[in-house]
Amino acid sequence: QEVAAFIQQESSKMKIQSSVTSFTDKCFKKCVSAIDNGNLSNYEANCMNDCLNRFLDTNIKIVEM
Amino acid sequence: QEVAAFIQQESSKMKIQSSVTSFTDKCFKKCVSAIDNGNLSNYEANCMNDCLNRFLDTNIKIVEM
Amino acid sequence: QEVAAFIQQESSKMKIQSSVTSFTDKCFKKCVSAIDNGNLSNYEANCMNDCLNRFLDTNIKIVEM
Amino acid sequence: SIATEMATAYATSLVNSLTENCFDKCILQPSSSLTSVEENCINDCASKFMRSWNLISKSYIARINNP
Amino acid sequence: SIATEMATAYATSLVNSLTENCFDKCILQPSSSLTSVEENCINDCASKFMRSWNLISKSYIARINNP
Amino acid sequence: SIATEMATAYATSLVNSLTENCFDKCILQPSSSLTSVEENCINDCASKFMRSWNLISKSYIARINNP
Repeated sequence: QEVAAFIQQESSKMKIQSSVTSFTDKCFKKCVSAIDNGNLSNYEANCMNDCLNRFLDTNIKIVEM
Repeated sequence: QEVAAFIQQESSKMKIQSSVTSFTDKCFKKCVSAIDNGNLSNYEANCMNDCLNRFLDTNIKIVEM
Repeated sequence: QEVAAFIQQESSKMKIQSSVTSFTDKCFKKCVSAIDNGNLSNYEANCMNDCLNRFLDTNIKIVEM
Repeated sequence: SIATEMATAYATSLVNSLTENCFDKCILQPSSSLTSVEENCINDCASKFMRSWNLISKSYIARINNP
Repeated sequence: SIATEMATAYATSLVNSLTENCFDKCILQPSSSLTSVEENCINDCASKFMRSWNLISKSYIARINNP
Repeated sequence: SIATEMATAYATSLVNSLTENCFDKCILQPSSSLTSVEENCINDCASKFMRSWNLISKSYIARINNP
């Protein structure tokens, strides 16, 4: 029982992390053009955040159609 | 026996559906440029059909080489 | 024991082949522009080789960070 | 059941492909909320995509049956 | 057998990659049948791709053995 | 253990995504060795990518908890 709960918890943690990697991959391509230094500019950080949230909005609209 | 046949049938249905999704993905990118309304224009419909069939021709040529 | 060794050996062969296919896919897109004949030009062959090795360098740098 | 699991896996990959394609076509510059232009575009895009899916499905099955 | 299954899975992914790359390079505007230009292009593309595969394979194995 | 295997699979996919993105952004024309410009670019790119990953992770979890 505890083992099953542990596996399920780990597995959903992994699903979230794998989604985060895939969103980062997509929004990094969209929001980061030049690599001038290792920090995120304000523009890039806002773009990443908007990119994630509009992607999730798009997903929700399509599921609810 | 019936269960095995059912699973195999369902499984080949799923393989076809997953191929259809992957072909649609590829040809949609190639044939649809502007989203002006929800219908497929004649041009887009012909392009989708030609895109699928030429993709399958390419696949056959490569397998037969 | 022998069966397990055989499976492991085959499985690592397959992993290498699947990596080779994925590197070829990536570097073919980068190095081959026009299809004028079936041979690799010197430029293309050098580019494929450099592309593979710089990709592996990038991978190593990132893992060691 | 196995059939349900396979159908779920399939539906997930269709929804993912729809979302990717319509996000790429409709959200060129993501802003702080979906604009009405973007919302209409997503609706039209999803409808165009599903019509394309049906067309490809018919053509593909026709070709499998008459190679 | 397991080895056959693995080899089949591997060959399928190679054929898929060949088909994707050569379709993208050779069929810019799909028409109602393959033209002879497109057919020649597919032949040359597949041959270029397989030569690339062999070159990458040799270089990769050389690098694994002498890191 | 299962948790270790899942964590390894996950780390592999993150490293793959980092490598792909930073190779694409930093190595425009591969040459016979990494230049110092390319090396700096890979460092900065990886750092930008990991900061992006952390930002997306926070925003995504916030959104899951307050849909």
